[in-house]
Amino acid sequence: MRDFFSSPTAVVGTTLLVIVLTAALFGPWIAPYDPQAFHPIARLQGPSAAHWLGTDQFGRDLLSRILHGAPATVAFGVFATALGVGVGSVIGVIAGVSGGWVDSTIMRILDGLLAVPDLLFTLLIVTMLGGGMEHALLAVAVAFTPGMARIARSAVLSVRTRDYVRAAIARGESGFYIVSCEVLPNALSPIVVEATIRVSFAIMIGATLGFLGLGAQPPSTEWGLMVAEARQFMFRNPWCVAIPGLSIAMAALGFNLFGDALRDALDPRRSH
Amino acid sequence: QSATPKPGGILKISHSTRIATLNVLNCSGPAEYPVVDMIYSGLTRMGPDNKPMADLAERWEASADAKTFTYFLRKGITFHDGSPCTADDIVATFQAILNPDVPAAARAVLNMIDTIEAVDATTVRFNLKTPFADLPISTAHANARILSKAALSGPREKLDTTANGTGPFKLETYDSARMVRLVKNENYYIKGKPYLDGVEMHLFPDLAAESANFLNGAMDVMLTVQQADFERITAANGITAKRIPSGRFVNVTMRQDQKPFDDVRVRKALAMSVDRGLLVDIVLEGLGRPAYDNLVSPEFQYAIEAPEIAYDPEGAKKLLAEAGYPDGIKVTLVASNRPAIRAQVAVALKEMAKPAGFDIEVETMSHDTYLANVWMKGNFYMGYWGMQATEDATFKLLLTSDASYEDTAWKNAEFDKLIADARSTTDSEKRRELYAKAQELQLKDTPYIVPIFEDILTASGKGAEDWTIAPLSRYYYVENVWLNKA
Amino acid sequence: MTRGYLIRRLLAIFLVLAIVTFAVFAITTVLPGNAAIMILGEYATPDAVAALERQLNLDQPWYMQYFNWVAGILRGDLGMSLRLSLPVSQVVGEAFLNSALLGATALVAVTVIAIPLGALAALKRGTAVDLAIGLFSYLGTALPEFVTATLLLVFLAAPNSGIFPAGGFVAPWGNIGGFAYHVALPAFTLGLILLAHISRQVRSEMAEVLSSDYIRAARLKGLTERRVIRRHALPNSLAPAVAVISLDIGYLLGGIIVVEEIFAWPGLGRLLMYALENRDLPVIQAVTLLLAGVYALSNLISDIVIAMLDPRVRYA
Amino acid sequence: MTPSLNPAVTETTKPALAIRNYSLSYRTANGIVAALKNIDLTIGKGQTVGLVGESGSGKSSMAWSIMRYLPPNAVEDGGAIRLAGEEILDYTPRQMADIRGRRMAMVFQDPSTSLNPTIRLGEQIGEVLMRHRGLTKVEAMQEAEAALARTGITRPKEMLQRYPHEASGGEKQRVVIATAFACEPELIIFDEPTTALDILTARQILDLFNQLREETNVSALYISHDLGLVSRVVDEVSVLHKGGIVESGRVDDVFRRPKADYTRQLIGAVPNPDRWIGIDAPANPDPLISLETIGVHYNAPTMLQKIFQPKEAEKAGFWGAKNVSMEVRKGELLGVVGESGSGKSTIAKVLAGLQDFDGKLQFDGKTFGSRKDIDRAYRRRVQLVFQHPDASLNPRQTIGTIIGRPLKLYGIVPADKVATRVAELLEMVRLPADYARRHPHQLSGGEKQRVAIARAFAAEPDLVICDEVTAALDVSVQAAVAELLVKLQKETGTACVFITHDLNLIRQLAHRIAVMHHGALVDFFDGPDARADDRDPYTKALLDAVPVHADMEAFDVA
Ligand SMILES: Nc1ncnc2c1ncn2[C@@H]1O[C@H](COP(=O)(O)OP(=O)(O)OP(=O)(O)O)[C@@H](O)[C@H]1O
Ligand SMILES: Nc1ncnc2c1ncn2[C@@H]1O[C@H](COP(=O)(O)OP(=O)(O)OP(=O)(O)O)[C@@H](O)[C@H]1O
Ligand SMILES: [Mg+2]
Ligand SMILES: [Mg+2]
Ligand code: NI
Repeated sequence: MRDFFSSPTAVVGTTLLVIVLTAALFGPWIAPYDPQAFHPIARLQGPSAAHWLGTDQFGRDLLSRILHGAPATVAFGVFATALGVGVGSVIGVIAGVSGGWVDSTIMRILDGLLAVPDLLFTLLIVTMLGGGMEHALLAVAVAFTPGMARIARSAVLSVRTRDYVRAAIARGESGFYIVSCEVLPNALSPIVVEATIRVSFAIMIGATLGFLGLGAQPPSTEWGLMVAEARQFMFRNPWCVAIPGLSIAMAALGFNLFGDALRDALDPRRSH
Repeated sequence: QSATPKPGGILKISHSTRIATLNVLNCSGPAEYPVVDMIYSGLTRMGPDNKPMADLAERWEASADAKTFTYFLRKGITFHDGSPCTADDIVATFQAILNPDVPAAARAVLNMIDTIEAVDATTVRFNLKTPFADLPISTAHANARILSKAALSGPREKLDTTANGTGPFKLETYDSARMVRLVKNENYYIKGKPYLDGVEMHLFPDLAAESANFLNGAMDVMLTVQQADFERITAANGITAKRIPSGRFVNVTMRQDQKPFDDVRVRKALAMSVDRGLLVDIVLEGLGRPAYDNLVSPEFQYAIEAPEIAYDPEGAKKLLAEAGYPDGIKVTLVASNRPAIRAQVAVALKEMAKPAGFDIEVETMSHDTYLANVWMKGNFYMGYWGMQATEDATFKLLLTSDASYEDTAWKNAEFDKLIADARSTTDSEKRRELYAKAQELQLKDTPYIVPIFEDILTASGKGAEDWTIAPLSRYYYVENVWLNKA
Repeated sequence: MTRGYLIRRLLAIFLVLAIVTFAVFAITTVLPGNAAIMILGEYATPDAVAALERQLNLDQPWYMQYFNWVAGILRGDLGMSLRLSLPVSQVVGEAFLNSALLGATALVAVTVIAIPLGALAALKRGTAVDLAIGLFSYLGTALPEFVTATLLLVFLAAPNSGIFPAGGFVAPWGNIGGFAYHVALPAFTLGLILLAHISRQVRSEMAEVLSSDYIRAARLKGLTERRVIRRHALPNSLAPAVAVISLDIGYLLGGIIVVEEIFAWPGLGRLLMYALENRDLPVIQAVTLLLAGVYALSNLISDIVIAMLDPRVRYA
Repeated sequence: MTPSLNPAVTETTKPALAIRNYSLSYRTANGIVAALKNIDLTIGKGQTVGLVGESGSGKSSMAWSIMRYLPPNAVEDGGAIRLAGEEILDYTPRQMADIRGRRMAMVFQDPSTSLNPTIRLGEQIGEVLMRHRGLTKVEAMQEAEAALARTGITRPKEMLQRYPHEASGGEKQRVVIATAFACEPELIIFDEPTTALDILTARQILDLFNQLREETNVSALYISHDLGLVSRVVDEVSVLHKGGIVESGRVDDVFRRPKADYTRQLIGAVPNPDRWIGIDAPANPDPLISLETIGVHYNAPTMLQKIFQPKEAEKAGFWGAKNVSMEVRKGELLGVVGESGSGKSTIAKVLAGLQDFDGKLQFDGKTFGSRKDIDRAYRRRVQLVFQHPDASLNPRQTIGTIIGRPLKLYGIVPADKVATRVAELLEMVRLPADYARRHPHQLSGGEKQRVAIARAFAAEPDLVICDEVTAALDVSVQAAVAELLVKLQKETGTACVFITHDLNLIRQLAHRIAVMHHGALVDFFDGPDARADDRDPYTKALLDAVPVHADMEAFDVA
């Protein structure tokens, strides 16, 4: 762990992540105002003592909205990824462990799904389901599944031929033991690293959907939607675009940096 | 106005929604109307003063019982392809509009027509089933422009991408993804007009990009200015920004055959929970007027002044309690996400009505889902309507029992009768009385909450003179526009 | 890389496309609403909707629609756009060309910039240069396109500081300057994320190559640093970069949706959004087909390029 | 052969390389680590000096210092390195680039990583010539062809067009050597040039080196940890231990009359085929397990392929082992030798039930016709130890868990006794009991291998298969592991199949030896009969390749 924090990437990434996650977990409690409350006299203001990050067109407090939006935005990324990674990993592990025709059938299907670009895939699913946060979440998860399954499978495959797994097979261990005690713990790190980085993608896709009007819907405080709503006012009060925009960037950056640092830290070539 | 118009030049108009079709019979896009307005002429046309004016018909006569109308066409009008435009084309056009197999948006305002006949090459007679004094306004409907008989008998899809009209401009290129270019019709029936050599309609789906291009002079006219941008654009050098008061409104639909809006007290309570002045300020940036639930705005000839409804959450709360909801009401208000104003009003309403005990959950959804699932079906949602040409059109649109979009289930036989009577009356004073009564009936029952009237905002840049829009929108008079560039 | 392999890959692509279109068709038909409703909007009357549905053949069951569509495809006819009343091939064809121009510009520019940038960072590992490039890349990957695009619009294209036009499209034929002027901002927006992605990939790959035995051997042969980098290190770091680029094309295909919307670029992305909103099924189908096809093909091409770059890679 | 290479022309006034009082250390996270201390080393013109020492003693660091190619964290603490009298410590990087490849060259351990995989071999030789001798591309290619021809490659022209992966290990090393000799340098450094090659190829490379050295009269520094090998090629030798030279002198002197204790220790670790360290042959030669016409077909054609593409199916795949029959007796140690890829591990995998096979396996009266038949009981009684200790221990489990697993799995001891038994087993392999709490990465290679052995013996098996268990280890550690195995065999009476390519080692241990070549069993004989006349020619070649200096054979440390 000390090693981990010796890289600036890890320090910056972790710091950003802590900030973002704190906001996501406690945001609604530390917000100074009701995020939906109007302050008609203080519309479209820049930062001030009363409103630290300024206000939007209804005079709603931006800081409070950002803090309330954090769970929506970040949790969206985390849950969508968790779902996609979870299902994808299960599929990938099944494919990797069973091999043979099961593997090749699953892989062919995944190849097919992978042929559709992520955002396009998400977009199609979202429109099919009719927009909205939950549907966007599901769509991102589904879009992530084939890629994750691939990664999980290759992680499993690379572990599966390791000597310690072969030793377990030679000992006559049960399949369950081999998968759960020998293969999975060692295949986990690439999956975790990829998952961390994908959270940042998910956050960005979620925000993009919000922006396109297919994700979160007013009066939600999701950050992408906040950018979309505030764009009309960007010349009058650039803050109301910049703040949610930078918040997205911060969250994405945090997960990105953290994932990269994690990858470096878990890289066997570095740990020797 | 000050200088005399100079001919020549290409006018560049920016807009933000696609021109998906040129089919004048059923086009509905905000940017489609100016194009059809330039390409096609109607029998009559709505003027900037909201009165019918002559277009292809020089003049018209109504019978005393308002059941027969005769229109007299100008002489020697030709279509863009050079063929003459005669009474036969007029008859063919209106027959197409009335044909149930043809998707035509103007049918709703013309369905009182019984038969149309060409008396001679330049005279057309309309025989109505019921008396209808406002026929010249209905024939001015933006979707009732005159097509050639040949075009109507050809494959209908061709109307989507080609156009052969009698208007001041001819279609040159049609690229729905980018730009539509029109060129001057040298044979327009008004000599010397149009002044412009051509008009280009440029599509900018992103509003910020649109305003940027307008402000830096790449575009001459910005078809629609957003409220948020109006101040900035007005302030810019050389820009003429126009604010045209209009009867365009946002409304809250409340179904009256279902709880809780079956009780007029609940509707009234909600009406009292809307701070209309504030709504104008924060949603329209002050560019509109508060409305007090009357569907008819002051622009209309027979509009009555609706009594002001003060923002009174306390009173509303009491009223709710009386209606049997002492602990308030929880309801879900659905809004389509397009245009944004619906959701904005809904969100504002949620906050404003909170103190009165309305716990409103706003559900915003994409427009397609809204159209398919909620519109005309839901019990509490946001509507948004452009100004209609007449009181009759407005009421027939939403409120009479046989209205096209009767979505509140508010049925009132007395109201229906008043509207029917007004239709067949040609006497102006009498009609005023009838419409006043109708409006009072409506206000008493509050079938809709109409909180604001929205102004139409447009702007023209340096050198683009005499650009204007009618309050009804859909009418633009581009033949009068000219470029005053050095 | 044998012929058999290529044929198998191409067949696989066709299969995938068939599955994709069927899925999209099935998906779109369970959607509420249809093109007729969308065309006529709120101001339409039910009888007008019904009339339009009949005209557009939307009153047929969905499998018949799909069947007709497939039959059309096999005859080389993509059908008519429901919303635009134009042949799909025309609408999609033009949009595709425009998107391809934008995408290719972004991709070429990015590749040309990202590869040297990544190589530079690897060579200067641990220095300020590396740090600067790293920061830039991270920021690039963390800013969603709509944020980047908005910022660019405010700062580089706002009327006051109008260095660049705020969107719009000029075809390059005969007006290459105008094209470059208009393509700059959208291409930059699109490219930013890819730039970061590719340069990071090149950097890590290059760093690995630079620490390899054969680079050490090359240096110990006394070769000039130039030759070591250009002939020995770079080509070996490129194969993975190519793989990333081909994956990024998938990303690009998604990215154009937002970028085209904001910068008024009349391409496939915008067309798709429009078609989705309007339930213009034939157009949705064609666009998806095209995007998936391009993506699959780009993967195939990248595999071929990788095989050319790295003689060890052989596909059979 | 160009005239300048004539030995008569070279002068012998100044030594080719002189290192004086040179020290080097590395900055690491744990502070400064000294890698070389006060080194003095002289290589005369035309002389070859050997540098020996265990892993980590600083041999490679020495090479890098001479080539002036040090990692950024290296710190030089003074001294002098002179190439033909010139102080190269003061050279600028530019000057160094100029003399590298021209005046001094280097050959690395692993030819497969020191050649650029994406460049044709011809270009990789030619570029040096173009750089240092200013030849044109065409000339360089001709010269490269000549250089390759000198290294004994049969079709040099064709080889120039190949990529590294299209050449065998031996061929690649020849290319590297040809490159090193291309510009007729004054000094060549060989850093363990044969370690990565199999035994026969290594022998050829060694011969090549001797031949070229004689032809060119180049000076050379030959680095190796293999004393036997060094004694074959060098004139003088320096012994490096923990960064310092503990002894140097003529190779005969150093090896016959070692002065330093460390040298003595090193020599003792060299396997000597005449010094038997194994256990006595078991009294009753009952077979424990027998293989009957075992065949392994890798990437065998599928059923579909056989039906639809019978022609291609015939060629598909690769026979890792074919028609192998032999038996292992109770309690014996059976050696299996053969060059790399000869099928040794394949047989090990078959025995361990990891590989599908044709033929039959008989064990304790039971017959197994396929891998799927193999039962738990068999698996308990036959245990496998892998070559790479790093890979065979799950990095996420503790040593205690790893060794305890077979105990639990087979129920060897009651659950509450597992910990005690683990401690006993650790003690058996001479490891402290508290290692049970450690993770594999906290152990050295040799220690890890002991853990792997302890795990195998934990199952109380009848047969342990050791697949090159010493190959990845240092010389001195190798000997210790081999001895440990013998000790365990003595204590438990377990039979052992010991796979190796080190013939010297196997002749010290094995009762019987099986020789494999290209998947077939070519020879099978009793240990002492290794030198018998009726041996297979392949066996003879293997024995001849073993790098043992004639003088060393007579030498005995005991
Ligand atoms: N770049 C470095 N940074 C820190 N320590 C190093 C570095 N390179 C080598 N060392 C340390 O210096 C010592 C000598 O290493 P060197 O590689 O010279 O040994 P060697 O004799 O060549 O070993 P081997 O036989 O394993 O190749 C070792 O302890 C090694 O860990
Ligand atoms: N899983 C596999 N698939 C295909 N070929 C294989 C496989 N495993 C081994 N081979 C091939 O079978 C042959 C015999 O391999 P094996 O591992 O038994 O050799 P070995 O004698 O153990 O060699 P080494 O000394 O290098 O370990 C080799 O040519 C190898 O390339
Ligand atoms: Mg070394
Ligand atoms: Mg082996
Ligand atoms: Ni051989």
